[in-house]
Amino acid sequence: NIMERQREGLDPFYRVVALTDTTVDPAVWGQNFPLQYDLYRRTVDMTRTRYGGSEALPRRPTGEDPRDTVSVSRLDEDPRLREFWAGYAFVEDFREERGHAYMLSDQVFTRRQVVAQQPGTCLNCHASTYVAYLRAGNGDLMEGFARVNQMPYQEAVRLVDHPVACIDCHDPETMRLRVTRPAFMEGIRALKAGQGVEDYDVNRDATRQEMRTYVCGQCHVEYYFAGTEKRLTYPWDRGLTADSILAYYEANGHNDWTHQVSGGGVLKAQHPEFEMFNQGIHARSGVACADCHMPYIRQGAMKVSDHWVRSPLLNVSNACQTCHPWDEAELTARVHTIQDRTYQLRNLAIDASLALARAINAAAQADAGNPRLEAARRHHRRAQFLADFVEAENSMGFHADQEAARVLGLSLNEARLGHLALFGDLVQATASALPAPPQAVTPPPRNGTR
Amino acid sequence: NIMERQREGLDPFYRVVALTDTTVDPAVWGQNFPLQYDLYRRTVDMTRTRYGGSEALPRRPTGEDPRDTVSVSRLDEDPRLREFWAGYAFVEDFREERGHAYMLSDQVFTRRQVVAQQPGTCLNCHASTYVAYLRAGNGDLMEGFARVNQMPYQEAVRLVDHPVACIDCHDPETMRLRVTRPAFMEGIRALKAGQGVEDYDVNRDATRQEMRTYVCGQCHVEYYFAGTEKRLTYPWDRGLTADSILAYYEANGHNDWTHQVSGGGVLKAQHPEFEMFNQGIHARSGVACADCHMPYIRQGAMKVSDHWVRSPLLNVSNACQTCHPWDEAELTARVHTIQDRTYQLRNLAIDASLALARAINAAAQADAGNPRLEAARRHHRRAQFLADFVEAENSMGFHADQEAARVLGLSLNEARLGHLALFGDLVQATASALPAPPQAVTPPPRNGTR
Amino acid sequence: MRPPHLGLLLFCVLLGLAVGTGVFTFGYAKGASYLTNDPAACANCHVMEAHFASWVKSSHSAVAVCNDCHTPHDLVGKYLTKASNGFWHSFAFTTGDFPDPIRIKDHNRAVTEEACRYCHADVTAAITAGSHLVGTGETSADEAEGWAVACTRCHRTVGHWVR
Ligand code: HEC
Ligand code: HEC
Ligand code: HEC
Ligand code: HEC
Ligand code: HEC
Ligand code: HEC
Ligand code: HEC
Ligand code: HEC
Ligand code: HEC
Ligand code: HEC
Ligand code: HEC
Ligand code: HEC
Ligand code: HEC
Ligand code: HEC
Ligand SMILES: [Ca+2]
Ligand SMILES: [Ca+2]
Repeated sequence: NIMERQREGLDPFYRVVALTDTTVDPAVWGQNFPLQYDLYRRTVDMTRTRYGGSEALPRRPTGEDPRDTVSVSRLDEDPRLREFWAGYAFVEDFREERGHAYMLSDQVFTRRQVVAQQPGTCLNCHASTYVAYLRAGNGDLMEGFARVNQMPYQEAVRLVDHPVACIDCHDPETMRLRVTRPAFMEGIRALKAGQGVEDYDVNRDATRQEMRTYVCGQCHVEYYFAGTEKRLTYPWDRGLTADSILAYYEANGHNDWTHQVSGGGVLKAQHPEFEMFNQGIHARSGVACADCHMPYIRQGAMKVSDHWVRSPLLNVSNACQTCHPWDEAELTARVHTIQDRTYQLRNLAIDASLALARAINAAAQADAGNPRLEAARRHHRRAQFLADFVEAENSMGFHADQEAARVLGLSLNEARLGHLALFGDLVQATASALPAPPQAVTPPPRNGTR
Repeated sequence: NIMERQREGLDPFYRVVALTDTTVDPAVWGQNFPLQYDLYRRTVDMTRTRYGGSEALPRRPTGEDPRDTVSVSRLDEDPRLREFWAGYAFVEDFREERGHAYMLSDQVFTRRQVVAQQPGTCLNCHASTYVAYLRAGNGDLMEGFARVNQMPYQEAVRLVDHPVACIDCHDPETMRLRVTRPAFMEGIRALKAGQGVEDYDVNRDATRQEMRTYVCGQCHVEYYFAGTEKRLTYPWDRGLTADSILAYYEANGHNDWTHQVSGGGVLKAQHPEFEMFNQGIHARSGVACADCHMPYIRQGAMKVSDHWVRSPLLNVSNACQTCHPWDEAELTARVHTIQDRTYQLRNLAIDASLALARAINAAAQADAGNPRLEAARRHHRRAQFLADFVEAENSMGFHADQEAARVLGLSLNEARLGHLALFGDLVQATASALPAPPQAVTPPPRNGTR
Repeated sequence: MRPPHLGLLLFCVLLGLAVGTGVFTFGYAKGASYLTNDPAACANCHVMEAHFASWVKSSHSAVAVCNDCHTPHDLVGKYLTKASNGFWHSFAFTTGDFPDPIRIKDHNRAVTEEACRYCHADVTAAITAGSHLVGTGETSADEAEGWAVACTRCHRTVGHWVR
């Protein structure tokens, strides 16, 4: 009787094979959990939405890149991005991201690998690395992580075989969610410490509902490689907002590259979904990534989590309608309203950042010793990072609508200040301070899991 | 007592007096509807919230101004506003608005009356003018409206005795809501025409739920006085967003005054609650002003609309918890999060607008014939209006959080462009076009009221 | 200073009054409706009318009455909850001392959460697996925060079309 099984804590899946902490292959897990496995494999499917999803562009496989489809080039879609990232590997190849099934091959074959030597660190988020880390560390996860980070990418990639797999999110015995990525364990620990919570251990202290977000936060985050050990680091000591992260980088002086137009050191923001989402009303209401991106779906007599992780706009009825009693067209229109507003400001902010870079470039050409250049570059670095933070975040503002607009407003303001620093006799030539963020990360309320 | 309550439930109102379409005095209506009347009278109470409500500052009544309390001066709170509105009557006196009970005396005794001659038009939103219009027009409302507009204020004010009263919102026979203000009838008609709805008659075509917003939209709106007839006009032909309204004013060339610092013609935005609210998720979900500002409250055994119109933050449980299952502290925190973000950008936008005005001033002093001045002033006019639109809107962004941030982002961008137009050899000296608004007014969905 | 026994006396008097009024109201306001399964009986109290109306509009009006969701599905628990709610709600109704709008209390929400699981055990078996106590989470943090995978977090409108 099913009620009894439930009360005994048993689940309704029949264990065909034994899973251990070294079973990487998802096909093996799939023998026990065929419903989830079948859904998981569907992440190869590609469909475009207004700002997300992805579209399959056929290509002719070559010896050095055997992929027969790629997704659209964001650089061709918006050629301004070539100037926006001038001097960085991203101008070589940057595409709309697609389903999890592609993560490993897309990383291996991006032209960003050709123009730059990448470290093993990259793998953390593009492969099933849990067992690889364990092995490289002789059973010690943190040790293995440190070792793989320091390998050249080409060597490290030989340690892995699969894109993110069951074992990266699940405990093989209980199937409970768990965090397997050291960088997230350290990042969230630093974040909590900044909020006054000592000694936070995510796998011990998080609620089940939080884990439904944290497993995604292992990868969908802003990061950098710290020091010569290339240690993967999430810059969260001061909080998760774009301006807190910028303040972190201002304090430690990190630069990703030197901007070819402005001539100043700048930062690249990368997929800060977790950070941005945490500023939004859904996070505040205790909603988790999995609620929208892996909603329950009825399969036969059972509801299971939809392991076909994708844009919720491809699945509005399951992803949104249980919580919001509006029809699909209306819910999609609400998302588009938010995204269109964000897109308008994003475009203005990119233009503003470019205009400033060009003005700095001209001023430097005219007089490389111009004392105003330093302040102007400081403002440019900020304007660039703040605009890029929203550009890189993949929901086009939906995850935190007002916050995305605020960050773009800050970016526009920094671009303005950069011009003031550069031109005009009236204004001071030193960079003014970064405005203090209006509030820290929004912690979900106590009764957050309702 | 429970027996009484069950009886009360049967017939809510005892009609004591007969009300006609000329019964202005709310005390008379109050004999029939004592619960609503008692609540209505409470709008004299003053309590401050973080950004709203109001605080009673005692003052010594004088012959020319007999008020014994006023609310706080917004000019003293934020002295930058004196420069922001330099050259306009607002720098004389501008206070935090307070309850409806004060609307007439606050208008009569503001120092803005002393420094400028105001028209009868002002009264439309500060008194019970319905019967006064009917009388002035010999029974023709539109005619009376036109006549009162053209009177000097001091003459017109003798036609009225009360702040907004029952008759301004209610049909005396059926107690149904109705719109009594010609300017709203005309404004909403123009708006609907722009959306393709011909011949819209608000009192015939609006739903009950819409009327719960429209009665407030009679006054809580952006307006100007058109032509020499000083006809009260709501600038909605192109839509309700800040940028649509700005485009309207760019097309008709209207100026409110000449800015003392920039030297250009500029616009004053005034309480665009209705316009901003319509861009927000609550409007989109079919929520009405009255749902939050006049929520149902239990009075004995009855539910009545709380006619003590005030900040919902003074009454979170009735105002919000009917729809949101979070506790009061949490709901207040959510409002503050939104407001703090808006406030940050508002401050930056005001600074930016001021910096531009000063730069234009200096450039004009140096060379009044500078051909760049015109474009710079055009951008300043936009930056000023867009920043003022959010400043003037009284919810500090809550009514439409992302939209408020977007409008401030646009304002910051215009301030930046103004500098570009003014300085630098690299940039063109003509004003670029106003970016197209990302979408028209958000119409509530079909299933809007759930 | 008041001697302590006076306070005790006062307490007893108040308790007596409370029981008295509660019982009176319980009878007069058809408090016995708590003991039947007829949803209309709940709406005997006009403060329950809105909840009744929103239940009528909900997907469950055809399949579940008030008591299916608001009382436990074992006999003892059922009548204990009914008695306790019946008494306290009658008392609150008489004194008028209850929140506006009425908000479900934690223990009563736990009851509804269990009710969902009782009827829908089959379909939710996969997602509730591993929870020893129905409706309770796995970690101590879950206990503090509420329920893991609370049904009404997503299914906000099943019992009542609007809150
Ligand atoms: C309330 C629902 C909701 C939650 C919760 C949510 N998202 Fe999203 N997410 C969306 C929507 C809607 C989009 C926009 C999709 C589109 O434009 O097609 C999106 C877009 C994305 C995208 C880009 C998808 C694409 O198709 O290109 C990623 C990646 C993403 N979210 C990750 C996350 C992560 C990680 C979390 C948690 C930290 C999260 N989301 C939480 C609703 C949600
Ligand atoms: C191990 C790293 C990792 C984890 C864990 C992870 N993701 Fe991803 N995710 C990626 C990468 C890498 C891509 C891009 C793959 C590509 O473009 O080839 C991606 C793509 C996506 C997309 C875009 C799909 C599309 O069609 O554009 C969504 C949505 C998404 N992830 C959501 C999630 C959610 C939700 C979770 C947690 C339940 C999660 N991810 C966990 C690394 C990860
Ligand atoms: C902290 C996790 C993380 C790390 C480290 C990481 N990625 Fe990714 N990567 C992601 C996620 C998440 C996506 C999907 C979202 C997106 O594209 O913005 C992604 C997408 C991609 C894509 C597909 C989209 C595109 O940009 O064309 C490529 C290629 C890629 N990464 C290459 C790399 C390389 C090379 C490195 C190392 C220099 C790297 N990644 C390091 C998380 C990571
Ligand atoms: C994270 C959101 C979420 C939570 C929590 C949740 N559900 Fe659901 N539920 C859904 C979604 C989405 C569907 C629609 C699945 C489909 O139609 O494929 C659904 C469907 C259902 C169905 C209808 C299945 C059918 O098609 O007949 C029932 C019954 C149900 N849920 C009961 C529950 C119960 C009981 C709980 C608590 C144990 C619960 N749900 C918790 C999201 C949720
Ligand atoms: C990117 C993270 C991620 C990956 C990879 C992943 N899962 Fe899950 N899985 C989840 C989340 C999130 C849940 C919901 C867990 C919860 O609510 O506690 C879940 C739930 C489950 C459940 C519980 C029943 C259900 O459907 O909710 C099973 C069984 C399961 N996954 C099997 C698998 C298998 C098999 C694979 C590999 C083919 C896999 N998972 C890969 C994130 C993941
Ligand atoms: C598990 C519940 C849940 C899911 C799933 C969910 N939402 Fe929400 N949503 C909420 C809550 C809670 C709020 C906050 C408002 C409130 O308290 O009612 C909210 C607010 C919103 C808002 C208003 C906030 C804003 O940013 O303007 C929009 C729009 C929205 N959701 C759209 C969506 C869409 C689209 C999806 C699916 C991709 C979705 N939601 C999925 C619970 C959910
Ligand atoms: C969803 C709830 C909600 C709706 C609907 C709503 N408001 Fe508000 N309103 C608020 C909140 C919250 C504030 C901020 C109050 C504060 O800061 O104290 C506010 C502030 C105001 C203020 C300033 C109040 C003060 O105390 O200074 C005015 C005036 C106002 N609203 C008018 C309107 C009008 C007119 C409408 C309809 C067009 C409307 N509101 C619709 C919630 C709402
Ligand atoms: C006849 C014009 C008129 C109408 C109609 C009107 N208002 Fe007002 N309202 C005003 C004026 C004028 C003030 C400012 C009074 C003052 O400061 O002396 C005001 C003040 C307010 C305030 C601020 C109270 C405070 O404490 O700061 C709120 C909130 C408000 N109105 C909401 C509403 C709502 C909601 C409606 C519709 C149900 C409405 N108003 C209808 C003219 C009007
Ligand atoms: C279209 C309606 C409308 C018209 C016309 C109008 N007001 Fe108001 N007035 C309001 C509303 C609504 C408020 C409360 C909101 C606010 O203060 O922003 C208000 C507030 C005020 C206040 C109190 C706050 C302050 O600004 O110090 C004064 C004084 C005032 N108005 C004077 C005037 C004068 C003088 C005129 C004519 C030149 C005028 N009003 C015309 C609607 C109007
Ligand atoms: C600023 C507009 C406004 C003013 C002034 C006003 N009311 Fe109302 N009144 C409303 C709104 C809005 C409702 C809700 C109507 C609905 O839901 O259809 C309402 C409802 C009512 C109702 C119906 C029962 C209820 O409480 O919902 C009565 C009776 C009533 N008002 C009496 C009065 C009396 C008496 C006065 C003068 C003392 C007055 N009103 C002044 C806006 C106003
Ligand atoms: C009549 C119903 C109703 C009332 C009253 C109401 N809301 Fe909402 N609220 C909604 C709806 C509907 C949404 C949109 C999300 C959704 O679809 O669940 C929403 C969304 C929100 C959001 C998320 C959107 C955003 O801008 O971030 C917040 C915050 C919020 N409400 C706060 C409040 C507060 C505070 C009050 C009281 C002053 C209030 N609400 C009154 C129905 C209401
Ligand atoms: C005697 C009048 C009366 C009757 C009959 C009545 N209720 Fe209530 N009910 C109330 C009052 C008063 C409250 C508010 C109590 C409080 O919150 O303190 C309430 C609150 C509630 C609550 C939420 C508060 C809580 O304690 O969690 C629920 C659930 C509820 N009632 C269900 C029912 C059901 C089911 C029935 C029929 C079996 C019913 N009621 C019949 C008067 C009544
Ligand atoms: C299918 C399940 C179901 C049925 C049937 C049901 N309810 Fe409820 N009821 C709920 C849930 C779930 C909540 C909690 C809502 C929340 O958390 O916001 C609730 C809350 C309440 C509340 C408290 C109000 C609140 O919003 O917190 C009252 C009172 C109530 N119900 C009365 C009734 C009455 C009377 C009936 C029968 C006419 C009834 N319920 C039928 C599920 C149900
Ligand atoms: C008395 C038994 C009973 C109780 C208690 C009950 N349900 Fe149901 N529920 C049913 C039946 C019967 C159906 C319709 C038949 C079906 O599809 O299984 C249903 C249908 C559903 C559905 C699908 C229809 C829809 O509304 O989307 C959902 C979801 C659901 N229930 C969730 C819940 C939740 C959540 C609770 C607790 C708050 C609950 N149920 C309490 C018996 C019950
Ligand atoms: Ca994508
Ligand atoms: Ca006020």
